[in-house]
This record gives sequence, structure tokens and C-alpha cells, in this order.
Amino acid sequence: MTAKPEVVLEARNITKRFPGVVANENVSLKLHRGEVLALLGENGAGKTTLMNILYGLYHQDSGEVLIRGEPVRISSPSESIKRGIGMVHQHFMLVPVFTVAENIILGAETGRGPFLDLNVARQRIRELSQRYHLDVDPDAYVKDLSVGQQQRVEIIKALYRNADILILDEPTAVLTPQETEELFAIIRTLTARGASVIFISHKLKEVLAIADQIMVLRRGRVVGETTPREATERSLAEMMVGRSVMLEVEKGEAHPGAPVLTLENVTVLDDRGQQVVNGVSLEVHAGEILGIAGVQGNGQTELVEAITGLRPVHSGRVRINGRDVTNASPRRISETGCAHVPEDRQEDGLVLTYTVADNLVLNTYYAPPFAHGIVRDERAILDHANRLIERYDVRTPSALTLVSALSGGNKQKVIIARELSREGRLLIAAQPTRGIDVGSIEFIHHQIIAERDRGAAVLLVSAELDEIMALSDRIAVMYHGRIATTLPAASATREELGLLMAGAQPSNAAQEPVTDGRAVVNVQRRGV
Amino acid sequence: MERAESQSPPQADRLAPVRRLLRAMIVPVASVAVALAIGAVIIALSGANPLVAYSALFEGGLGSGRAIGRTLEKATPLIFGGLAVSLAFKCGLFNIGAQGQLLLGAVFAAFIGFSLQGLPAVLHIPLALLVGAIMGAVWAAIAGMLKAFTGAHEVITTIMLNFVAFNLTDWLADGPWKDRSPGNIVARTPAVAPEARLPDIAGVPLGMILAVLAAIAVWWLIWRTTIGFELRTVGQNASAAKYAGISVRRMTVLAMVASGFLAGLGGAVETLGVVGRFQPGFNVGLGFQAITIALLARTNPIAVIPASLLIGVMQAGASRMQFNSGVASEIIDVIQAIILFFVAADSIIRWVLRLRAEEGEQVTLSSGWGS
Amino acid sequence: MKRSVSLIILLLVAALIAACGGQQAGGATPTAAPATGATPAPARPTEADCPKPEVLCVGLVTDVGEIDDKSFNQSAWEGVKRAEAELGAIVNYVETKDAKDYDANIALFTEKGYDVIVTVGFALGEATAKAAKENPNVKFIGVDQFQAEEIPNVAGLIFAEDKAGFLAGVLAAGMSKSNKIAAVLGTNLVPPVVAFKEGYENGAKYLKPDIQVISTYHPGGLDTAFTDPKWGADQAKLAIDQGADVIFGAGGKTGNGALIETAANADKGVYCIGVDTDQWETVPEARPCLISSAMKLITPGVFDLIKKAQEGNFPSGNYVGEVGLAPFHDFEDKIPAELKAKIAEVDKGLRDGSISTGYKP
Amino acid sequence: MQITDTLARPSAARIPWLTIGVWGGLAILVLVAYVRAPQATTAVLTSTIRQSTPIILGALAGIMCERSGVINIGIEGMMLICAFLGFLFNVWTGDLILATMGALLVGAAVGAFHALMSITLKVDQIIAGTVINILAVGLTGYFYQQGLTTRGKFSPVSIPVLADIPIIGPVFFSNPPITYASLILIVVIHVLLFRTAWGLRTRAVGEHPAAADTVGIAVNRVRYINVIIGGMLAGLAGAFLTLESVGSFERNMTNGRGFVSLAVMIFGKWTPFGAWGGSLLFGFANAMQSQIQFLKNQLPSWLAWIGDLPPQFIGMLPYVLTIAVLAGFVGRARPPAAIGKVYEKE
Repeated sequence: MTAKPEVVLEARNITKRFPGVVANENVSLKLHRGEVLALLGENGAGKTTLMNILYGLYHQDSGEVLIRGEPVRISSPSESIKRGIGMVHQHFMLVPVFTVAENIILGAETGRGPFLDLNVARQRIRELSQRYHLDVDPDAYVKDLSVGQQQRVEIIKALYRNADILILDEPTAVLTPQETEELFAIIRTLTARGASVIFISHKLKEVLAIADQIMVLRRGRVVGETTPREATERSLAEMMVGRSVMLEVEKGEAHPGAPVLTLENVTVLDDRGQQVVNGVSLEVHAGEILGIAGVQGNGQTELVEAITGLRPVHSGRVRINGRDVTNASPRRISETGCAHVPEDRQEDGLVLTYTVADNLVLNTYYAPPFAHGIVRDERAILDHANRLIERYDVRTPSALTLVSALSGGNKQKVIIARELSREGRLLIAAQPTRGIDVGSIEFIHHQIIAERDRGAAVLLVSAELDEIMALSDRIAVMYHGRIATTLPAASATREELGLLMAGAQPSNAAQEPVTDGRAVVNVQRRGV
Repeated sequence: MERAESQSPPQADRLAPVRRLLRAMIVPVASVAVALAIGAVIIALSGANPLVAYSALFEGGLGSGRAIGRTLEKATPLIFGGLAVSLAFKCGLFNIGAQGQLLLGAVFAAFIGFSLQGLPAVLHIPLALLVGAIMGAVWAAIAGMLKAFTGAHEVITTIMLNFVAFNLTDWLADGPWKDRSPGNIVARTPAVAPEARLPDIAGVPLGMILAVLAAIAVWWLIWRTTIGFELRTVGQNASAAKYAGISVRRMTVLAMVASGFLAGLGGAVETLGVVGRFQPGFNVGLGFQAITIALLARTNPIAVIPASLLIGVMQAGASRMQFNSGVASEIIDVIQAIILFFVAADSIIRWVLRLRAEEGEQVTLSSGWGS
Repeated sequence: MKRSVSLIILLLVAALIAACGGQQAGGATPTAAPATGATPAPARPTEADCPKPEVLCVGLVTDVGEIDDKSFNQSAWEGVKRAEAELGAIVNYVETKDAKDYDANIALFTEKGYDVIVTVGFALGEATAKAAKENPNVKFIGVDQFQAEEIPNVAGLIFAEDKAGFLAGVLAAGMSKSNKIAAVLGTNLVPPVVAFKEGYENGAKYLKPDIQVISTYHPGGLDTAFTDPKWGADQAKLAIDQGADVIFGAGGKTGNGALIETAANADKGVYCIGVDTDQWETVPEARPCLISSAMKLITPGVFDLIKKAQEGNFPSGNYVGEVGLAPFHDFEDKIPAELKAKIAEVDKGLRDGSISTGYKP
Repeated sequence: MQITDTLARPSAARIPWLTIGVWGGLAILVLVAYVRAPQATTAVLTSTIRQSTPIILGALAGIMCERSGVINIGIEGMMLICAFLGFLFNVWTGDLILATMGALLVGAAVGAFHALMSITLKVDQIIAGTVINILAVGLTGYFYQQGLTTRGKFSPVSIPVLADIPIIGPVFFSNPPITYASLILIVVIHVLLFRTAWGLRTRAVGEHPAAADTVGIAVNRVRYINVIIGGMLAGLAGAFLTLESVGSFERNMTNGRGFVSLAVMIFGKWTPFGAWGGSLLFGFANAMQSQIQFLKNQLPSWLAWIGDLPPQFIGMLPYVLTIAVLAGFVGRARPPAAIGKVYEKE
């Protein structure tokens, strides 16, 4: 191997503790000029903490950071920006009601005296757009841009500040496979021009595709360093989780029965009054899992809210078990046997200041045996909680512990326990495994399949294509509020689904040749 | 950042409730102590002797049977007001309108009290109390509906409704319901019938008994019923409540109605128990005190009773303090404000005493602002 | 780091409070009540001697408000203090904070054996009557308390405010060049205010039948009507801007706001008239425009009644106090002699009943 | 287009026909009234400006705080404390300018106190504001001494030539200094918020503090400074009450004006000019209250019933109007996204 280019960023023995957890322990890394270093690890492994330290949002308890060989103390983001570090966060750090240009110059404003002058900024943004093929309109409002475009704005934001070390935190989580390819092309352009990139992900395929170096973190420690040439998906997965993992979910043949959930031409409006679900029709049968794939923000959230009564159905009909529940109250829909695992568990699924026991009766508290008339039966609530904690393997000190004290995976298990124990005819699970550890993911996947095998109809909405493909019996792809087609899961391919997620028409999608992962797709952008 | 090992798992031992109770009392007690100390400094700076002032204050509030009677009299509407505010807090609502609701309750209780003559007390009293409470509930329901259906924040609407209530009740007392007897020239209603006046039961005013019963009822409602669970769920996390099938709108209106009912009942009790008629200027100052009490009691309905008694002592003794020591009675407003500051900003006292933050349900009011 | 910053801020706040307190101590402390019992002067009798018949003790209970309100509480208190100076009485007061405390505040005096208790304001009428019946040996002076039935030991000190208002109206009409005058009033909920207003309007029309009188009551409740000087000032300005050149401000602080605002416009040749006391003394800010005040002479009324109580010829029932115009002070020369003569004539007519104010309560 | 757009920028490309129509209609109405009764019309409009001044200053205070993400319902109390201390400074120094400066400083201190509670101590911001309101009533009530006499108040300064224009002259160009300051501040704050780097940062902090943090903006510092500026604006409103409008202090003299300010801020969708429109509306409603009583005997017969209404009913008007405005506008206006939330790095 020839001599490596200079080390632009080095971390030595970084340790960072939070109350009750050690987020990073003796972590060291080296980033060379023009290189893509992938940081791999599952949720909670300490990747983001490490990056936030390098970016100056946190400060390490011990250890040191060197930039271009020089030890530095990065106490704030402005410090790291000054030293040429740019970061694209997992959740974009853009102000939706600002324009692209305003977002880019924020904190590095140009102007005459105290007054803003956006013209200078526009000029530079155009230059950067052209140089790195990052096409955006400086005067568009960020809230009108697609996720992919917003990501480009983030990258320009870093480049505008002359960053040559870029940290990308889970950049592909919200992209279609094709958009991911476009992002990879951008990364390659950047590194070709001398920039260095830290690429954080938990997706094995992507890491293997883009990285020059791979570093794996587990529970705050570096557990391995390797290169794509030496590693395989399986070896990386084992390193990441610490044991061998099943990459596929085992499940038997589905035995679909009668339709349980029927949607007819459902349209839904979002908070701003715009139509975000455009005439969706579908059926979910008893004993099958229908997966809805799609990039976030294509109407899945609103569709689920409309089915569960949380958002008005603008037109069309929703039936559960043949009963018309269009625009019925959430309570009535729940009582027809519809269980719902909401997308945002902290915000919508749990009351964090309540005990585990109270959270386990959050939507059944009013009925016997938990209440007689309006009087609560504390004994019954507690017994119920102890039963479910046992059955669903919720790791909690007691049923009376506040749910806020639980880990992400256990919080999700509380919701799963509450919803599945009702043994309803329909389960709607939205992003059921987002951001939780692999052990809990496996457990929850098995529970969902068990639910199907029990004869419930399952509607699974997930942004993780792998999850959709692993669990579903049929897959519907949602794009721009429409479902173009529903495919049998057995025959669906990643590429095919990726194209559908990007808005390609189903007819030619199946035949579209995909060349070395860099498909040239005529992607129709949202909202422009 | 400072607290490293705060996540020790709560054990389920038998003394836990007692310890929790004691822990919960530290901040309020310390707040009162600090406020009295600061008050003493202010008194001393204005050239009076704080000891003379405070001993007169407590003599006036506790020194004799009569003083205690007046303390109870002062504490009674405060309990109702404190309960009203606490109950709304549980649902994440800030009812600053207890004052207006109390006025409506007071004037309508007076109306029932003076307009019906010859009704036996067993009918007249409950009727007048009920009508007063319902009018308080109606007044609060306006703010509840506005919040539920238009999103107008209850802090502003209830304050505005307080102003409207003052004007409305003044007009009632000066117009249609004015006392037209020859001796009277000012705005006030006729005296309520003797049958409608609240008696003492075993030496304790009926109003006080009702207040204590109300506190127990509110405690039961909040902690032992499904309605209470719904109210608290909406207060803790409105979004999760919605997902759990609880109608946030319905609960918002219900919480305001219940809160206004309590405040209106307080007004009715005051009219029938103490004042004997409705007269502008006789039922003022409750709104802000009720907030202090609710926060001092950490929105716990039972704790509202001692908190009200404490403030009641200060109010009952204020005149004697001014009489004996020349310290203006407004000092008790200052002391109350300082108490409020320390209980609200409890992190100061926690920091001083090295206490850790309380776990469990929190009062969050700012989430519904303007949206 | 954060802690020390917050501590500093806390200290600053504390310093601010302390600074205010210090000022209070140095400044004019509200007529510090005699610190009874603290250091009794051996020569003089103290409050403890009140039960003795030879010691005259006079107590005063204010209406809700402060002792130094530049209004009726203060005027009555000055009468009591005159009794202290001239009759050697021992005096003290209680400020009422809550209207429900009237009884208890009166009791503070009765239980100490006070001989005369002054209660200020109509609202105390019931409490006064009740206390009078329970303490037949104590004399009660009820300021502004009309006595419908006579109680032997209660004298209601009442005033014909309409007559004072009538005189003010004559003066205003006489001084107006624009033939438009105004009144900015407290609330219609309190009868004396209405009496002042009706008298004022009728007095003005008595002198100039075609004069335009624009008047406005405070639209708020009783809780704000007398304590809203901003409103008073705004309405005075509104009236001046549309040509009114004499403003009658009648309504506690609200009226005072109107007076001060008129004074600020004195260069436009506008005048103002105060109410209750001679506001030349109580609201010096209004001097540039204050030609007179429509007075109720509470101070001498209270003093006279205390004196009568001491002499043993305390009158019961209603005792009508003096009303009239305050001196013109600096405007003595600016008021035409014929107008002064007219005012004197009207005053005489009001006294002998040949002129009616037209006000019916 | 959706209504929410207007929050980010007050004047997007589209022309606000409705606003133009409403204000144009009002202008015509004023002209008609002026022809019929020039003096009274001018008087009412002058009174409108005068009564709107504390409201707009309070609303500007609210805008500065809330644009940076801090709810401030303590404006009422801030106004009261500053009115009181401004008055005291005037009594002690006899200098109105110094007294105003003093009120501004006190406003800054109270603003810092609010920031301390709601940012550093993480008190619920609504409760923090309530604490200020109650403290203000208690402290000013206790320390207020009746005997104090003012040393005058600001008097109007006519601007030559401009003041002679009919209607506009007396209404806009013959005012005392704080009124001028408030008119200028509307423009200044508009420019500050929407045309300067500071404004961009302020709005970013109010909308998405994490985004601001990641580009090196000290979120809490920006909030502190804005809340302090807000406190100073509330202080100016208080100074207006004692040093320009009344000349003396009285307990509770703010009388709910701070709360009306908040309603007006929401009515104006958190923009200075929108809030100004709202405060003019309230000023006008207040001026008309008295004008109706003044003209009691001259109203045309079909309006005579208005003159016969008890003052208590007319007095409810501004409060009922505030409620109606809130109910009508709040749902349609979007507050800054991060309002009321303490910013903590995850």
C-alpha cells in the first residue's frame, strides 16, 4: 500500500459520559484527505455523540482532537466551522420558513453593516451549485423542497463555509435508493476535489459501496476497523451487533383471509390544507402483512392518521371489517379492533411522565376490567401491566416505573405490548423499529409476524426498505400521495421498489435497466 | 450536567409515599420561609420592626377564636380558587379567570338568595350554591370553548373575561338587581334571605366544610377516576391523548367547566356565608392568589387546604399588623409574590438545598400558546 | 459558570429591592402611625389608657384604599389629626384591604376602648350600624353614610355634592370662551359622582343655557373606575382637542389624571376644576390650570363631630357638612369680578333654597 | 397560497388587497367624518394614536421576545414596574429624559429576570410571566407612596410644516417624544427583524434553535438579548404611561393593557406593522367609548340607544374585541415554531 495522504482529522481516546451511560469510551479515529471514512454502528452505539464532539456541540470528558496534526479544543460549532468542519445532521438543521439563501448564510451573514445583502450570497451559492452539481434555487423556501434537495442545501451550507471535512450523519435514511446514488456521486465529486468525508450509517450495503475505510462502533467503543475489500455484510453485521444476526426474518407462508381494512379513493389534506393523499385505494386481508414503502413525506403519515381517525378524510371511504368508519372518532375506530403503533412513540404513543402500567392502559383505561363506571381499578391495571411486562419482555424495574426511564427499545415494547395484547383484527404499525437496538428490532419483527399468523391484518408503514421487504407479504409503494401499484413481496426487487419510490411508472419500472447502481432516473421533484 | 447518578431505579418500599410527601413539601416550605425572611428585610428597611409586625400578623390570624374564624373565612374562597386553578393545571390549562368566575357565582347566588323568599334552607341553600357554581362554569366554558375550537389561549381570554365580569356584575348590582330600599344609594343587591345564609355546623362554617369536601372530591376525581386520567393525559401530552382516543377538545371544555364550577361555588359560598349580598368591591383579589396557592400546593388538591390557610392567616392578620406596627398591609402581597417566585422557579431552592428535580407529572402550559 | 452568573443576577435583583426599600425608609414614609406600645412617652397617655373616660381616643377605618389617597380617606384622617393636635386625642387608623374586613377593622378599635370611630365611605354603613348597636358607648362618625334610620350613637356626615357641582358648573361656564366644557368622571356606580355631574351640568346651563357640556363616565368596573389616571388624561385630551376649554375632573385618581393633562395644555388657555378637597394642595401638578375645586369639607366636618362627641353633645342622624368652591389661588385675578359676584349669588340661592340644582338622587 | 406564509416575511410578492381595501375604506370614512366634524374627527384620531401607543410598544416587546422563541405574558407587569420606577426617577431627578432612561434600564433588568427564569431556570414561560405580573402588583403596591408629586411630563413637540397638514398633521406630527419613538420603533423593529443579520438569527432561534446552534449561533444568548430588548420596549410603554400620558403613578394603572398588547401581537401575526394596525383598532375603540358619551345628546335618533347604554357595557368593548380578535386570528396565524420551548442540546 502506498503512503497515505495527510491526516486531516484525528481523535485520540475520546471519552464522553452522560448521566447513567458512557456514550464514547476511548474512541480514536483518523481521517485522511480525500477519503470517505464510514462510521458504522447501530442506534445508540455512540456515532452521533462522537460527531457532535468533533463538531463542537458537546465537549469530551477526556481525549483530544487534532486537526491537520494540530491539537485543538473545539468548544462550539463556530470553532469547528472556522477549522473547516461541516456537518450534515440526520435531522436537517434548516429553518423551513426561510429561503435556501437565508438558511445558507445564517450565522455567516453577508451584508453592508448590520443589513443583510443576499445578492452576494446568491452569487456564491450559484457558483457552488455549479461546481459540485448541487442544483438548488437560492430563493425557494426550504419547506417547499424535497428531502433530497434539502440535503443538498445542507451540503452547500457546509461548503459555503469552506468546509473541507464533511460529516454526514445518516444521510441516506430519508432518501430513495436512486437519491442515495446521486448523493454518492456528489460525495465522490467532493472527495475528488480534496474534501474528506465521514459517513455515518447503520446500513451495511451503503457503507460497503461508498467507504474507503470502515470503523465500527458498539456501545461507545471501537470494535473494528476494516475496508470494504476485506469486509462482507455478514462480518460487518456481526461486528456491529456483537453476535451473529439473522439478516432475514423467518416467516411462513401467509394465509390471507377476508379483507379487514378497505380504503376507497381516500384523499387527505395536510395541516396547510394541501392534498397529500390523492385517492388511495387498497385492501388489507386478514392474515397478511401489507407493507407501504416510500420516502418519508409522501403522504404515509397522513394516510395512517386518516385511517385511525386522527385526521379528517377529505373524500373517499374507509371500512374496517365492512363497517364504514370514515371520519369516525379515534376511539370508535380503536374499538372496532384497530390497533395502532404510532410513528412517533415519544410524542404520540406514550405519556412519558406516566408509569409503565398507566401507559399500558392508555387507550383501554375506560373499559372493564380497568374501570367500573368512572372509577379506576388500580389493582386490575397493575395486574395487567405485570402480565404484559412478562409476556413482551419489557425491561423495567417495575410496573410503576416512569416510562421515561426506559430505553428506546423498551419504550417501543410497551407500545407493542399495549397494542398487540388487545388482539384486534387490524394492526397498523408505523415505523415500528425506528431508532431502536437490533435485539428489540428482532423481537418486534417476530411479534408482528406472530400477529399476522394469529389472523390479524397488518398494515406496515416503514421508511426502511429492508424492513418492508423482510416482513411484507405484499408491498405498496407510495409516491406523491398515490399508490401506483401493489406488488407481491416475493417477486419485488430493491431496484424496482426504488424506482417506484422515486415516482417511476409501474409498467416500465419493471423493465428499466439498472446499470451499476447509478440509474438515470427522470425524477419528478416535489413542490417546485 | 452535574448530576451523574440520578437514575437510580425507584424502589417499591412501604415508606416511599411518606418520603415522597416529605420531599414534595421541602420546596413550598422553604419558599415560604425565604419569602418571610425577605419580607422581614423589606419591613426593616422601611423602618419598622419585623418581629412586631409578624407577631401582630399572626396574632391577627391565629391569636383568638375570632381571629381563627376570620382566617377560615378568608381561606374558604381561596380553597375553591386554588382547587379551580389546580384542576385546570392538571389538564394543561391556566385558568387566570377564577376571579371572573367567582364574581359570576357570587352575583347569581345573591340573586337566588334575595329573589326567592320563604324557601326552606334545605332547598334555598343548595339551589343558590348550585346556580352560582353553574354560572361560574358557564363563564369558564366560554374560555374553554374558545381554546378548544379556535385555539385562543385561555390566559388572555380569561383575563379579558375577568374585566368583562367586573363590568357585568357591577352593572347588575347597579341596574336590574340593585337594592332599591330607601336607605341605599350605592350599587349592591338586596340582602339574601336569612334561609339562604350558610349556617355554622358544630362551630365550623358550612362554607369551610364544603371547601374541604370539594378538595377531597377533586382529589378523587383526578386520581381515582377515568375522567381524571383523561384530564391528566391531555395535560401531560395532548398528542398522545389524541392517539389514545381521548377528545382533547372535550377535555379542554370539561376542565374549564369544572374549574369554573369550583370558582363559582367559591363565589356563591362567599356571598351566602360571609357578605350576605352582592356588592361590587367585596369579592376581589382572588384570581392571583388562587394561582399562588395552586403552585404552592404543587397542584395537589389536598395540599390546597394548608396553602390556603397559610395565605388566609396572612390576610386575616394584615389589618392588625398595620394597626399595631404601621407596616402597610400591601407587604403581604409582596410576600405572596416572592413565595410564588420561589415555588415557580423551584430550581433555585433545589440548587441551594442540593435537591434533585422531581420526577413525574409536570405542569406545562406554554405548549398551546398561539396555535 | 452558569451558576455564578445566575447568582450575580439574583444579587442584582436583591439589590434593586433593597434600593427601593432604602428609599422608602429615607423618603416620606406614609404618615407612620404612632408606634403604639413600642416606647411610651411617660407624660402622655397612650392607647392603653383609652378605656379611661378622661382620655379621648379616636380611630379611623378607611374604605378600601389608602390613608393618603388625596381623597376622602385622607381628608377624614386630617380631621382626626386635627383632633389629635387641638383636643389632645390619641389617634390611629386602619387601612381596609378587603371590603369583607370592615367589621373586623372596626373591632380593632372597639376592643381597645376607643371613644370615637370614624368610618369612611358609604360601603362601611352597614358595618358601622352593626358595631354601633353592639357598642352603644362608642360614638361613630360615618363619612358619606346617609342615615335612613337614626341610631343614637351614629352621625352620618353627608354632603350635597350636587350643590358643589352646581357652583363648579357656574364657574366653568363663566370661564369658557368656546362655550364648550367637559367633565371627566369616575363611575356612575357611586352616587356622589353622579350628583357632582348633574350639578355641574345644570349649573353651567343655569349661567349659559346654550352651553355644550360633554361628560364621560369611566367605563370600567368599580375596581378600576377611580384608579385609572391614564383614562382620565386621555379623555381630558380628547375633550380639549374638540374645543372644550374647562375640564371638571371628578373621580379620584382618574379625575386627577384629567387635571394633570389639562395642566399640560394650559398654554392653550384651558382651565380645570378639581373635586372633593382643595386640589391646589393635593395635586400641585394641576396648578397651571386649576381655577378651583368643588369641595366637600370633610376635614372640618369630621373634626366638628369629634369635638361635639368630646363635649357630650354628639348629634345622631344625618349631619350635613359644608360644600363650596375652593379658593381661586393664582387665578384670583383672572376671574372676572362679575363672575365672582354671580357665584356668590348662586351660593346664597343654593343655601336658602331659592335655586335648585335639579339633581334628584 | 396558505396564510402561514406571511409569518416568515411580512411582504412577499403578493399584494395584500384585503388590507389595502380595509384601510382605504377607513380612510374614506375618516374623510367623510372630517368634512362633517373636523375638530371632533381630528380629536378622535389623535386620541386613537395616543391610546394605541402603549399597546404597540407592548406588542413590539412581545414580538421581540416571541420571535426569538420566548413567550412573554409578563408584559403587563413589566410595564407596571417600569411605569412606577420611571415615575420615581422623575421625582428624584426631575429630569424626564433621565427618568425614561431609568425606566428603560429597569425594563432591561426585568427582561433579564424573565430570561433568567424562562431560559436558565427553565420555569414554564407562562408561569414565569405570571410571576412577573404578580410581583409587579405586589412590589409597586407596597413601595408606592401617595405623597409624591411629579415634576411634569413630556409635552407635544410639533414638527414644523408637517404639523400644519389637516388631519395628518395633528395626528402624526404633533406628539410627545415617546409617541414619536413608538412610531419610529415600528419601522426600526421591522427592519431589525427582516433586514438585518441579527433579525435573521433571532427568527432562526425562534423557529429552529438547533439549526441556529449548529451554525455557531449562541441560541440562549440571542434569546437573552431579545428578551432584554423586549423588556426595554415594555419599559418604554411603562414610561409612556407615567412620564408622557399621565404624569403620575397609580396602582394597577396598566389596567390590562399588557394583555391587550399580546392579543394585538397575535392579530398582527408577529409583525410590527400588523401589530400596529391592531393597536390602532383598539385605540380607536377606546376613543369612541368616550366620544359616544360626549355626543350622547347629539346622536341621530336611530343611534340614540348607544348613548343610553350603561358605561359598563361600552367599557366591555375593548375586552370583548380582544377575545374576538384572538378567536378569529389565532388559529390562522402561526407562532414561531420553537416558542415556549427551552432549548437544550439533546
